[in-house]
Amino acid sequence: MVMSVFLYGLALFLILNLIAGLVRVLRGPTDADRMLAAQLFGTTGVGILLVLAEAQGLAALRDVALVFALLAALATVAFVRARRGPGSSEGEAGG
Amino acid sequence: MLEHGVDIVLAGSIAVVAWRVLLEPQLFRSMVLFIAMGLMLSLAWVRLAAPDIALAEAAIGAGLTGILLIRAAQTEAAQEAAAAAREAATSGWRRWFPGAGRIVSAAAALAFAAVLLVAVIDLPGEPIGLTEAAATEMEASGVEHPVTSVLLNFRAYDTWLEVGVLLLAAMGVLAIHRTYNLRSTRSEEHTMLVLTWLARIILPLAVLIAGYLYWSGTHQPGGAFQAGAILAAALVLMQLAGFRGVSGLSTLWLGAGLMLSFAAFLAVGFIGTFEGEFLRYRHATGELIILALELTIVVSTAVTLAALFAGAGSQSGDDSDAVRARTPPESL
Amino acid sequence: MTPAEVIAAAFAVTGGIFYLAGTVGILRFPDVQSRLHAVTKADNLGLGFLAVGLAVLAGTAEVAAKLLFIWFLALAGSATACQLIANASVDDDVTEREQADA
Amino acid sequence: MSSPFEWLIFLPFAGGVITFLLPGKSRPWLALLLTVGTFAAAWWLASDVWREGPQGYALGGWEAPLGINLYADGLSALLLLTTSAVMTLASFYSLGYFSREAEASSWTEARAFVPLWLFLLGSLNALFVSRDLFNLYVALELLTIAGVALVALAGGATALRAGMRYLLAAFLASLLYLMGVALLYGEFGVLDLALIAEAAEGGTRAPVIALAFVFLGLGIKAALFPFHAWLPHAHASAPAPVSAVLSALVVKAAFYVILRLWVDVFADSVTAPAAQAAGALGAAGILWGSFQALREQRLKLVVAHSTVAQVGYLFLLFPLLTGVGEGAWRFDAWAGGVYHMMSHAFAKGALFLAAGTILYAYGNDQISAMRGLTRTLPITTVSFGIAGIALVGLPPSGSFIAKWMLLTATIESAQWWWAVVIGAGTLLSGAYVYRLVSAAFTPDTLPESIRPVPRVMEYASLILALTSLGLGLRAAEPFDLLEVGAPFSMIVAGVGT
Repeated sequence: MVMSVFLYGLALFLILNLIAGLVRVLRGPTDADRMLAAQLFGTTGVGILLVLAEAQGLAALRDVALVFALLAALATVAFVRARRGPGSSEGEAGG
Repeated sequence: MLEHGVDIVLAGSIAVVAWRVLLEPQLFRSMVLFIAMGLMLSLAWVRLAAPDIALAEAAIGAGLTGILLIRAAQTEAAQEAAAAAREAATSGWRRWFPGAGRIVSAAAALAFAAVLLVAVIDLPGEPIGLTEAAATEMEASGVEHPVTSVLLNFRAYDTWLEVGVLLLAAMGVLAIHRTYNLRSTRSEEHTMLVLTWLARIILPLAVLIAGYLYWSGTHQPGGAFQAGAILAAALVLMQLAGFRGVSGLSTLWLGAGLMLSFAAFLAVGFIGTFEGEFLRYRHATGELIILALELTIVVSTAVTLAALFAGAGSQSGDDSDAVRARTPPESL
Repeated sequence: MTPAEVIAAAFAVTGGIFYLAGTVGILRFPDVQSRLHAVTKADNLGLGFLAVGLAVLAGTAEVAAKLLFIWFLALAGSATACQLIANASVDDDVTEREQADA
Repeated sequence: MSSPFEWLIFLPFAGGVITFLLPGKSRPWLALLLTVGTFAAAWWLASDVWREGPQGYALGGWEAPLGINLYADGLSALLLLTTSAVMTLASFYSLGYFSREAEASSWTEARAFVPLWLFLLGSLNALFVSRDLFNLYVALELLTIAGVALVALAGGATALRAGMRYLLAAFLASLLYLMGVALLYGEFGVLDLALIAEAAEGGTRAPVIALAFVFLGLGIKAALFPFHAWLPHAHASAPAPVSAVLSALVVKAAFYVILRLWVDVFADSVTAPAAQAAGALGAAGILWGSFQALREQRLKLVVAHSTVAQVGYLFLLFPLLTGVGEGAWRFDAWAGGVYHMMSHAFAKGALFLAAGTILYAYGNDQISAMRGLTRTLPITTVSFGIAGIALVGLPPSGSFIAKWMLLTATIESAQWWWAVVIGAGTLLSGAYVYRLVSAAFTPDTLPESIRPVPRVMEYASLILALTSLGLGLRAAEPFDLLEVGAPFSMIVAGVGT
């Protein structure tokens, strides 16, 4: 019982972390910052999934975490690869 | 108590992030928010105790959708379209009613949500459905996971046609780009060592994990589509790292990869008619057939999704067909 | 709470603190290069501690191995991704300087 | 393979796989062979239905509710026959249409075209024999994607944009339908139409919102006014054979699902006001579509707008069937509506093929450029005229019978306002058809260069046009077939219960 409350509390705390990270996506200022925030979501998301797997007693959720961990870097790779010419992906400041 | 806290925060933030995704004027910001939303949706499926869907959302949402969107958002055409949309939103009558479009769409969305809420509340309280029937017949289906027995046996016909939907999407994209040969697509330079390193690590692991999910699909959440999506992501990573991924396939092999699963279902269905009905395989061979069909789904899903990506990136091809496709004929 | 649960909770809380540090870092640090540390160091350590805590809680070698594997994957992914982002942001800086010179 | 259901599904899909994998000039011929084979299978099924009544089939040997069951009654059989007949003739047409050796693109077009074409045929067959709410969704998806890909095949910015719009509209529609299906499954716990119909009998369990989602989604796919905006450009920009089957069959497929659900499954759940609303939207579609068709300058766009109008007639069925008692007119209205679906399929197919021939020969399809058509393309002119007659609903065409039955039903059910709409629509369609025909008969100096047209193209549209005319001369058999498994019986109606 105590453990369950603790685990859900931890999950909630991590979700709030994730939401706080969204501020960086909005603020930028460069696209690289935003991509960095997305990378942070990946690591946090894996953590949340692992905690929920324990809390809900669903072992299959670890597989979901596994898939996230495996694929988390892909968006960043696409981002770096798709930049055409310097400066073209420069975001506007503020937000 | 706290689990409700998790659910409420999650649901609320999904709504807010979705709202921002729609209204964000800057394309790239919107895309990153969309990726974050995919993660949150996956968590929502987890909270609904639907690991099969959470897995699919993770494999497709985190892997392929993000890549496709980011690539699309960074093309010049997309930037121009976004600029034009911004322009349109502040010109004409909209200049006099700034935000009118938002208010209307917000009202429509809220009304829709309210209607949906009423409909869901109206549903019978006790869980009904075919869960029990599926559980009773599961033994005859050849596998031990109810989701798999529905997808690959009781409703294999639907799954077959869904495989067809995926296949048609790829055929459509290739037809639009007027090539069945992805070898002509632009390949990335082989310059980033880090990327090569990553691809070398991820590829074998992706094959391993896809194999694990494929195998576990017979008795626990997992399955062929998820495994295929992971392999597709790995193929795309190969391509991005400068290796020949799916675009190294010849026209014939590409076609065979795309068609494999659909054709396999067709063949199994055909053989089934000798025993009774189309797609009949409930006896001793059931499990073997299901495993074989799932394997074809893994391969075809991987090739199809990777080909969608490679096809979508083939816009810079310089053959005359592609040029013709971009120049509108005088009339149609 | 059993002693194992206490140990697990301690690890998990430590992990949570690192996550918090990562979030503070990405919000408060002044530029991309500094913010990279938030992801590469703080969050990955957070995940590591969390994984150890959960492994203790689960108590089987099988789950522990899987958790460690997941952590390793996350490390490899974010290390590469951050290196790539760092490269990209350095390119950006160079371009800005060139533009300023011109 | 001892059941026609198996052949109807197997043939086109197997053809799609084979023509995609095996290159060769014989590809279009193979497609033709398979459409003819599918027609034979449809004929087989129709004769089974005729002799033995409605047919069923349990896929994989799993009976509903767990498995998916197929079903065919007179309505399905007629639509299957119409589908394979129109597609067979359009396949003939495409033999000529894609044989443009001079253009490098023709090969890629034909190569992409044939597999997609056969997949489209397969998904239409799958849809018309489905008896499962979710399976219908899958069939609709397959149909939509094949349709969008075929539109985009024309190449060029216009076609791509039109295809994209089509895709987005159809996607929204699919999501609405799927949401409704999910809610219906939550309500009834089964997906099989017959089982749902049993549970919904008496109208005590009428999930109004779910039905609204389902019908709204299907209404968008059927291009019901005001959700029709995606249609004209999508249908007008596609290659000619594709335009023909999109207007003749694909739009009708979505309407078929509405009809099936409305009269067979949820007959007791739908209300009279809903029926009047559907009729009103249909009426608005008739007037708006006809009006737009009158204003367009391009031939294919005229024909496409006319589809919006003709779909409108179909929706007039619902006020004539729902909430107006049990009179004899209900069979009239129902059979008239179905007959209109068929007749319009042949007429519109013929018109689009003829328009494609003109575009092929002249290089553009401006109405003003059609002058002198009687001399350059006499057969095409004739098929244009005949299809025009069928479209307007003049005797002896099938549309004439259909409209006559609809009119009778409006008078007998004392809903004269729908008769006014039908009359106005007929006059308007007469006007736009006259506009086209008179342009064709205006003698003028011939254009300098006309590309020679393969004969097969001209004859394909002529046969389609003649079929739409023939439907008016031989109506007895189709009506008898239509009565097999029909929700409204002619005999019961005759007694006047």
